Amino acid sequence: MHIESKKVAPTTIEVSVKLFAGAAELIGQRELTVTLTPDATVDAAFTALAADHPGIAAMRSILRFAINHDFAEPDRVLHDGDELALIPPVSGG
Amino acid sequence: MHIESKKVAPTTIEVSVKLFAGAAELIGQRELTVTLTPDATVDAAFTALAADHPGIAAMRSILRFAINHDFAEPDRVLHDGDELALIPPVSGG
Amino acid sequence: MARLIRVVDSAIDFGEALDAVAAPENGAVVTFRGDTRNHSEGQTVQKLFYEAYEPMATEKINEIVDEVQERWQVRDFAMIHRVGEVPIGEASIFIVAAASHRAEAFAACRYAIDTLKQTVPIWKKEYFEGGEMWVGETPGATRADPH
Amino acid sequence: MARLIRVVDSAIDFGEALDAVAAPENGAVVTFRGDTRNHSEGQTVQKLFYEAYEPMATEKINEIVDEVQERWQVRDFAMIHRVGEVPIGEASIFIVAAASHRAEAFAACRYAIDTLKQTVPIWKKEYFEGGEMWVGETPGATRADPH
Repeated sequence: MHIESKKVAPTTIEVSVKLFAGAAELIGQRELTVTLTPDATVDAAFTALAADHPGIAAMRSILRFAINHDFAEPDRVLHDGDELALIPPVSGG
Repeated sequence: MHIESKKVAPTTIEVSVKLFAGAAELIGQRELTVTLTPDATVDAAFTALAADHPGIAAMRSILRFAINHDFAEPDRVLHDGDELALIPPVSGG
Repeated sequence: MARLIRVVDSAIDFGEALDAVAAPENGAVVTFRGDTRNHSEGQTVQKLFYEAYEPMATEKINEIVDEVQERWQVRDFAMIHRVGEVPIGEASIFIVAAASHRAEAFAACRYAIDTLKQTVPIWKKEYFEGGEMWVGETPGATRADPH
Repeated sequence: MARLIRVVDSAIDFGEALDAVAAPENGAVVTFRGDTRNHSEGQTVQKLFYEAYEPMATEKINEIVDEVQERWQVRDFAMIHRVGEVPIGEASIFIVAAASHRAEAFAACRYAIDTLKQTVPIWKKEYFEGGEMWVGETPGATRADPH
């Protein structure tokens, strides 16, 4: 699917963003979609999200990220259809 | 009671001996009484026991002792009416 | 080699977890149960609420169990995490490690709960008198570990 | 501050021990269960038989719990040891340590079982194919810890 996307040279990709705990409460949604330029990083996705929902910017320092259920560094490149999760400090147990 | 015993200058004391696990099987009893001279030690009691039941002598190196439910060194002096227990290596749990 | 992993939204079935690890090879069974307690950091807690990111939470728990069974000789393992509201005195998590020997079972159980608290996307909200908070999210606040 | 200590001659009542430690102050409950397993030192075990020196055994267990509660903040504690015959897969011992936090509960539970195996006058006999032996009594034999 990624290969196919590259072939048609898309001008944007869509990434699904999952929100939890305080981040979900802050934004008022648990899931939304962001449209990004191809090869956008996790960081770029967060910046796009914060442009629409400025309140989330203050949480940046405590957030981790996951792409398709695996933790991912902020410089990881996203692909069309990826599921990006914002992971506030976990506190299970 | 000990003071009274001293007053009448008894020539012997009686100590109850409790036996467990392999020691009980070896001697074929779980409880018996040994008659000792006053101020006999735990060691002396064991020697007296081994005189009647020679098989127990081989266990000496692995035995601990308790007097009235507290662990006691072999040089502890016994008193009339004491309960002396031979404690093979414990293996509870 | 049994493994039971569940994220449930009602009371944890301890018997299910214990039955899952039963095997005549096991001599040592260590369990950890985390309950909602009525106090935290000097405040009176009224209840807890847990939220999980599924299926990532289950996937991360499976990774922990993979690691546990690689590091220690733990034959059977179960972990059940409850989400949603968990009243005082009820369990939010139950972990069972069963092995031949107790050293392995203790180490595995302890490692599993410690690691879960670092890597598994589950969140806890405390409801206390006069407020509520997602544990660990308050900027600058350092919360003690709840269990 | 509840404390339940029992030496019993039939199946251990786990619920009794768990109920005894229940308190809304406790966030962490760690248990250790020692079961009869079907192997020991490469031999096939058929059953175990336990014998206790009562009341010294109960007194020594109480001393362990005194020490546990002095060293760690463990609010509630239970220990039940079964004596007599214990078939494969059944429990000979069940220990429950309940505290506010898990570090204390784990440490207390581990210390209790380790110390019991050193100081409490209880003995275990293994019945295996072709023989039987009191664990630890065979001169020169070094037996591995059964759990």
